[in-house]
Amino acid sequence: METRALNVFYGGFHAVHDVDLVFGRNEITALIGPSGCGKSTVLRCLNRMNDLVPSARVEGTVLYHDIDVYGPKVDPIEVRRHIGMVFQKANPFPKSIYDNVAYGPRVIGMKVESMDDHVEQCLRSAALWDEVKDKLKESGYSLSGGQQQRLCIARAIATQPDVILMDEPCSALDPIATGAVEDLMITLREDYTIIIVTHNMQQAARVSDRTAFFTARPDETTGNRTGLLVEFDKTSNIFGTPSDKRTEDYISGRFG
Amino acid sequence: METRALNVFYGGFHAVHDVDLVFGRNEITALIGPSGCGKSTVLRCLNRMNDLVPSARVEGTVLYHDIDVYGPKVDPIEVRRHIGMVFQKANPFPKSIYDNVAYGPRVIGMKVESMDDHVEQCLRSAALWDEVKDKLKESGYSLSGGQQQRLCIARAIATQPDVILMDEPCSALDPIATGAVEDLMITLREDYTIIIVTHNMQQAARVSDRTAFFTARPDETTGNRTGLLVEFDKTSNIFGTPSDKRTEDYISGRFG
Amino acid sequence: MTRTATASARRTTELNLEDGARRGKWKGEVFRALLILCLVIAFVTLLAVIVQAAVKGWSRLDWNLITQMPSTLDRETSGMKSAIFGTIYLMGGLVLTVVPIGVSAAIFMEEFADQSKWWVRFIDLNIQNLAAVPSIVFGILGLALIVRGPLSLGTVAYAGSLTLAMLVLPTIILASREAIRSVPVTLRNGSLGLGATKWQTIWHHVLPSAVPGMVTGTILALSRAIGETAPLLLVGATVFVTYTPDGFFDGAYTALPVQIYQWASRPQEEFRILASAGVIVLLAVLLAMNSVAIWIRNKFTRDL
Amino acid sequence: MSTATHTQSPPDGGRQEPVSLTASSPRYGEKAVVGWLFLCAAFSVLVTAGIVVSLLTPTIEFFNRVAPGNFFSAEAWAPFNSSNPGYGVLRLVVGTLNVTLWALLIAIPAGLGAAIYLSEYASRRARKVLKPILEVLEGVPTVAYGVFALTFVTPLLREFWPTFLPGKLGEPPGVFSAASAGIVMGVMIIPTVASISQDAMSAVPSGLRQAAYGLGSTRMQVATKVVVPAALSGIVAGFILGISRAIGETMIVLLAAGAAANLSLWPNDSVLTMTTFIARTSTGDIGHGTTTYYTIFAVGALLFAMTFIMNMISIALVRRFRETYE
Amino acid sequence: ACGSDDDGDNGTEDQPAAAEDDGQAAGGESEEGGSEGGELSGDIAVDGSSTVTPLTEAAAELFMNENPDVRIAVGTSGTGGGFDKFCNGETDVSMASREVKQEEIDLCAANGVEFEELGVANDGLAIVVNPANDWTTCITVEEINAAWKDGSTATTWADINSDYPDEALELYGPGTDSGTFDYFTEAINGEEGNITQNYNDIGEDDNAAVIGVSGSTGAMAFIPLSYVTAAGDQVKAIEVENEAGECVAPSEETVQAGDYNPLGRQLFIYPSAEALKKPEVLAFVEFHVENSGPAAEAAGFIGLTEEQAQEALDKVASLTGGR
Ligand SMILES: Nc1ncnc2c1ncn2[C@@H]1O[C@H](COP(=O)(O)OP(=O)(O)OP(=O)(O)O)[C@@H](O)[C@H]1O
Ligand SMILES: Nc1ncnc2c1ncn2[C@@H]1O[C@H](COP(=O)(O)OP(=O)(O)OP(=O)(O)O)[C@@H](O)[C@H]1O
Ligand SMILES: [Mg+2]
Ligand SMILES: [Mg+2]
Ligand SMILES: O=P([O-])([O-])[O-]
Repeated sequence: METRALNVFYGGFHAVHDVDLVFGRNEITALIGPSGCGKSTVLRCLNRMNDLVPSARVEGTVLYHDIDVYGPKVDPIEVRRHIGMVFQKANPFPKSIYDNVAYGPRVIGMKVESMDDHVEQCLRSAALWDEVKDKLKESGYSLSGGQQQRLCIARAIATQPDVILMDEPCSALDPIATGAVEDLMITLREDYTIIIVTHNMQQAARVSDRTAFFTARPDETTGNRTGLLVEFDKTSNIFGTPSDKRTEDYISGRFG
Repeated sequence: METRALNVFYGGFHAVHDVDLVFGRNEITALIGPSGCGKSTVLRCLNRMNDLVPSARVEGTVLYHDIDVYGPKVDPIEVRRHIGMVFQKANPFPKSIYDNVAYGPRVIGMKVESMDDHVEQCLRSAALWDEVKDKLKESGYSLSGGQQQRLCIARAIATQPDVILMDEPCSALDPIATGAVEDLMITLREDYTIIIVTHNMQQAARVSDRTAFFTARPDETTGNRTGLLVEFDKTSNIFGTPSDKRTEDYISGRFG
Repeated sequence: MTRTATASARRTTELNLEDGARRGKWKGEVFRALLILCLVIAFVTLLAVIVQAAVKGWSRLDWNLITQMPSTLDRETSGMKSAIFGTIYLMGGLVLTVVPIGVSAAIFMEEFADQSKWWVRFIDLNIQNLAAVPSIVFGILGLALIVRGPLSLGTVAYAGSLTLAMLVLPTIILASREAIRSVPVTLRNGSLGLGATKWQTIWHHVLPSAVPGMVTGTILALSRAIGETAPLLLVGATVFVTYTPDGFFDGAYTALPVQIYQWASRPQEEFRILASAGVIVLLAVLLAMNSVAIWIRNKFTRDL
Repeated sequence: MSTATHTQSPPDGGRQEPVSLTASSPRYGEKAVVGWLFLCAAFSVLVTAGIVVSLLTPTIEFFNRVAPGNFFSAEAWAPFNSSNPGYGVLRLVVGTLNVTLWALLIAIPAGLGAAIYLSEYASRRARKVLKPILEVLEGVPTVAYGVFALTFVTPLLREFWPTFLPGKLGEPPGVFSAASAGIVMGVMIIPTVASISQDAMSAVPSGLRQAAYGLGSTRMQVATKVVVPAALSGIVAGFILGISRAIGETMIVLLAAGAAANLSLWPNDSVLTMTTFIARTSTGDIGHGTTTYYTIFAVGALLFAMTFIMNMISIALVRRFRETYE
Repeated sequence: ACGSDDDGDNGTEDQPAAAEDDGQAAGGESEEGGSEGGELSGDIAVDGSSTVTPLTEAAAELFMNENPDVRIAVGTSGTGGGFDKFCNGETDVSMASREVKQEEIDLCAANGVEFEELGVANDGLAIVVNPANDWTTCITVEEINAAWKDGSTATTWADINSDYPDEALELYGPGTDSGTFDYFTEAINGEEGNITQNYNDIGEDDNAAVIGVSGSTGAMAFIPLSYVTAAGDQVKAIEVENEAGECVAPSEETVQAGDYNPLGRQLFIYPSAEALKKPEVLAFVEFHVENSGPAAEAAGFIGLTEEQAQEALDKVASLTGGR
C-alpha cells in the first residue's frame, strides 16, 4: 500500500505535510522520529482510524491494492477489516482470552469451520498458545503486559487482515517481553505486511526492512509544529549512511 | 545531601531497593535508567514529596546538611522550602507571570525588600526576563512550553532553596527549548545543587557532573519490578568506561 | 550573572527543619477544623431529621403502617399500604420509561453526536438546563400536557411516572454520559480497529463497561424522584385511597410523600405521628436505594 | 513536495484476488438504531418545548387581563381580593430572594468547606464514606425537610432567637419565617454546592498542587491560594446551581416560610415565595378561569425564566472552566 | 381498616352496568343501610376542599365498610381546584367549603357538566385566642372586623377595643386560597378577599394557627371549629356576639341551630348529574347525607339537622328524576 501527498489537519492545525510512502509487501516498515512529528497520525490514516477524531481532516491519497481508502464509496469499517491494528498500550477486552480472539471473527461475520481451531491457530501464530492453552477462559487482564500485547496481536490477526499497523507496540514492555514481541513480528512478516511506529531506534534497526524518518518543523508565525517525512529508505541505509543531516543528527542522538 | 539504604514501598510493592547516593554541592547529578526503575521515586523522597502519596512508605535515611529529612521532628513543609522542585510537565499556576514567581516568597513569608526587584532577579536568573518583562501581568499560560518551564524554574528559585530537583524537565520540550533549559541549568549550578532525572542519555552526558544509573529487577515470584542503583560515578566514567555490563548495554542502546 | 541566591552558605547556619519551627502552624489546624465543621453541619442535620422523625413517629412504626390502608376512622391502626404501592407503581413506570430514553440519549450524545453541529450543542445545552428546572414547573407541564391536553392520561399512576420521568431525565442522561465517557478509549479503538461497527463496539464493550456507572446514577436519580411531592400534588396523586393501583393506566393512586404531606397538615396528633413514621419509611427506602448504589459502585470500581 | 529522498523503491506487490472496500451490507439496522438514539436525545427538547407551551398560553391570557406594569412594578399583592386586586409579583420575588439569601448564607460556606475537605484533605477511604452520606443528604425528601423545619427548627429559633440584636432583627420570628425555611434549605443544597465544587477542584491538574507543595506551601495554602482560585469558575457554577435549586424548591417553603406576601428581606419575617404561591394556589380554592388562576402560570413562567437565566450563567462558567484545563 | 371486615358476601357478579338499567332503585338500597352491602361496585372519584376532605374520607370509609366493592378515592385540590377537575369531567363528586362561584358554573356549563349542591355537614369558624388571654370572653363582629379588615391599623388589643389591654396583637388565619378564608372575609369584612396585609397566613395548614396562637399571649386566629376540638386546650375559643346581640360560644348545638352567626356555615358536596347515573355514586351521595352525623363526628364537624338532610335528599331525588 502507499500514500501520496498525504496531509492531515486537526482543526486548523496542519499536523502532517505531504507524506509519500510506499510500503512493501511482506516487509516491516518502521516509522521513526521525535515526539509529535506525526508518526501515529500517519499510521492511523492508513486504516482510517483517524475518522474517529472529529476534528481530523485528511487530504491526499492512501492506496490499498490500488483502491483509494478515502474514496467516496469506501466503507471505513471494511478498510479496518483488511488492515488490522495493534496499539501502544495493550488493550485486551475485559473478556476471556478465548473471547478476545474470537470477538473479531464474530463481529465481522467471518465463516470459520471451527472457532476453537481458529482461536488456537491465531494464538499459536502470536506465539502465545503454550502459555495460555490451559486458561483460555480466564480474563485477558490476568496476563502479564507482554502476554497481553501478544494477545492483542493474536486478536488482530484473527480477522485475517493482510496489513498490520503497530503503534509503539513495545514501549510499555520490559526488555524480555519486547524481545518476544520483536521475534513475533519477524515471524509474522512472512504472511503480513507490517508497519510499526517506534521511538526506539534500536528496535527499528533490529526488526525493520525499511525505515521512514519524520521530523517536525515549527511554523515561523504560529509556532505550530508540522510533521514531515525527511528520509525513507532501507533500514541499513538510514542507520548506516543517512543522506540527510537531520536524520544523522537524530540517529546519533544529537537531539531528541 | 545524601541517601543511605533508601527503600521505598508503594503499599506492598517494593519500588526502590537500597539506594546509597551522595550528591555533590554545586554539581549537577543526573539519574538515568529505563522507565519504571524508580528514578522519580528517589527524587521525590529527597524533599518528601512522596508524603503526598498515601500508600508510599520510605525506609532508610535521607541526609540534608546532616539532618535526617525523615527525622521524627522534621516538618516536611520546611524541607520543601529548602529543596525546590521542577516537574516534567511545566505547571505554572493559572495566575500572572509576576504572581507565579511571587507566590513562593509570599506563602513562606519570606522577607524581601522589594517584591518587584525580587521577581525581576529570579526571572533574570531563569534567563526569561527579556522575553517577559513587558507582559508580567499576563497569564503564565500565555507562554510557550519552553518559556513555561523556565518560568517554573524561576518560581522554584524565588524561595531561595539550595537544592533544586528536576524530574525530566525537558521531556516535553522541543530541541531549541531544551537547549535553553540545559544552558540555564549549567548557569544555575554556580549557586545551587541540582539533581535531575532524565530519560535522555545525551542530556545527562551534556549537562551532568555525576550520573547514577538505575535499573529494575523483576521479582522471581511476583513479577514486580524493583528499582535499584547499578552504578554511580562521574558522568564521563559512566559514559566512557562503565564498570557494569548493564550500564554498558543501556548506554549503547542494546535495550530500553 | 547576578548572584541572587547566595543560598547555601547562609542558610545552613540557621538551618532548622524542625516541626514547629514554622510560624502560623495553628492556622492550618483551625482551617481544617472549620472544614470538618462544614461537613458536620450537614451530617448533624441529616441525623437530626432522622432522629426527630423517629422519636415522634416511634409509636406508629409497626406492621400496621405497612400492611394497612389509610383510615380516618381508625387512626391508631391506619397505615400507608396504598401509598407504598402507589410509589412502587410510580417508580416502576418511571424506570421503564426513563432508563431506555435516558441511556439512549446519552449514547447518542457521547457516541454519535458531532459537537461542532449547532443543534447538537443546542440539545446538550437543553439537557443541562432542564436539570435545574424547578420541580413544580414539571408539575404544571404534567397537568397541562399529560393529565390533560395531548396525552389526556387522566390522574393515573403513569401520568405521575411520566411527569417524574421528565424531571429526572436530564440527571440520568448526564450520569450515563459520564459513565460512557469513562470507558477507556483504548477499548473502543481495540474493537473498531478489528473492523467492528460503531454499534457493535458500543453494544459489546462500551455499554457493559458503563453499566455500573449508569446504574448508580440512575438509582441516585430515582432516590430524588421518590421524594418528590410538589409535582405529584399538581398531577393528581390523590390523598385518600384505600386500594392499590389497578395498573399504570387505571385508577387513583397516592404516593408516600403525598401521604406524608397530607398527614402533616392535619390537626390531629395521630396524623402528625403517622407523618413522622411515614418520613422514617421514606428515609429507609431512600437509604436502601443509596446503599445499593454505593454497593454497585464499590463492587465494580474494585473489579476494573 | 516532501523533502524525502527515495533511493530504492520497495517491491509493491498487489494481492492477486480482487479487493473490495465497499460496505458488505447496507447496515440498515445500525441506521435505525442511530435514528432511535437521536429521537431519545431530541426528546429533551420536546420536554422544554412542552414547558414553554404549557406556561405560555395561560401567561398570555394573564397579560391580556393584567397590564405587565401591574405585574412587574405594582406594589400590592392581593390576587384573591375580588374588589381591589393587586398583582405586584415583586413581593413574591423578594420573598423568594429572602429565603434564598439565608439558604446561601449557610450553603455557600458549608458547601465550599465540605468540598475543600473532600478534595484536598480527606483520604481516599474517608472520601469513600463521606461522599455517599452527602448523596443521601441530597436525596432526603423535601417534604421531610419541610416537616423538620416547621416542627424542629422553628421552635428552636423562636426559643433561642438572639433578642439582644437591635431593632427589627431582635424580634423572634413567628411560626413562619424566612429564617427557618432558609436554614433548612441551606442544608438541603450543601450537597449540590459541595459536589459541583469538588468536581471542579478535582479537575484542577495535580501538577499545580505538586508545584505548590514543592514550594513549601502548607495544605491550607495549596487549597486556598492555588486550588480554589484555579477552580473558581467551576465553584461559582456550583453556587449558581445552588441558587436555582433554592429558588425552585417548594415543599420546605410551603411548610415553613408561611404565606404572607411581605416585602421584606428580614429573616424573622414570614414571606410568600413564588413556588409556595404556585403549589398552594393550584391546589387551593380559586376558580378555574379567574384571573388568579392565570396568575399561577404567569408566576410559573417568571420562575422558569429566572432559573433558566441562572442555569445559563452556570453552564457558561463550567464551560469556561473546562476549556482552561482541557 | 381496609373495609375487608365486611359481613356481606361479595356479590361481585352484579356489575354496575346491570344495576343501572335495573328496576331496583339504587337509592332504595342505600336507605336500608348496610344490609344489602356488597352488591354495589365501581370506582368513585372525589376531589376538592381540604376542609371537607376529612369528612368525606370518614363517610367514604363508612360506606366502603358496607360496600367493599366500591372504591372511593378522595383528593385534596382545594375547593377551586376541585371544581376545576369536576367541571372538566375528571371527578364524580366535588367537595366544597363554600358555594360554587359563577366562573365555575360557567366552566361546568361550557363542558356540559350538570350538578347539584348538597350540604353534608355544618361547621363553625371559631375565633381562638391564647389560653392566657383573660380579657376577652365575648367578641363582637365590629371588633373582629377592626382587627382583620383591609387597611387595619390595629397593632394591639387596645386598638380594637379600648377596654382591652395594650397587648400586641398577632393574627393568624388560613391562606388566601382557602374556602375558609373566603368565608371569613365575606362574613366579617363584607367582601371576599378583603383582609389586612398584617396577618400570618398559615396556608392550608390550620394546625399552624394552633401552634401560632398557643405560642403568643396576644394572638388571635380564625380556624374551623373542628380544629379547636383537635387542638385540645392549646387554644381557647371565645364567644361571638351574634346578630341578635347574644354572646354565643361555638358548639354543635349553636351552629346547627343557626345561633352561632355569622361564623357558622355549611360544607357541601357537588355530585354531577352524569355520575349520579351510576348507582354506586348515587348510593354514596345519599349515604354521605344520611350519615352526616357519624361522619361529622369522626372528622370533627357537626352533623346536619333533620331538615337539612331531607332538603339534600330531595335535591338528589329531583336530579335523578326520583329513581
Ligand atoms: N486528536 C488530536 N487532536 C488534535 N491534535 C492532535 C490529535 N492527535 C495528535 N495531534 C497533534 O498532532 C501532532 C502529531 O501527533 P502524533 O500523535 O501523530 O505524533 P507522534 O509522532 O505519534 O508522537 P509520539 O511519538 O509522542 O506518539 C502533534 O502535534 C499532536 O499534538
Ligand atoms: N503513586 C504510586 N503508587 C503506586 N506505585 C507507584 C506510584 N508511583 C510510582 N509507582 C511505581 O513505582 C515504580 C517506580 O516508578 P517511578 O515513577 O519512580 O519510575 P521512573 O523511573 O521515574 O519511571 P519513568 O521514567 O517512567 O518516569 C513503578 O513501577 C511505578 O509503577
Ligand atoms: Mg504516537
Ligand atoms: Mg519518572
Ligand atoms: O380547601 P378549602 O376548603 O380551603 O377550599
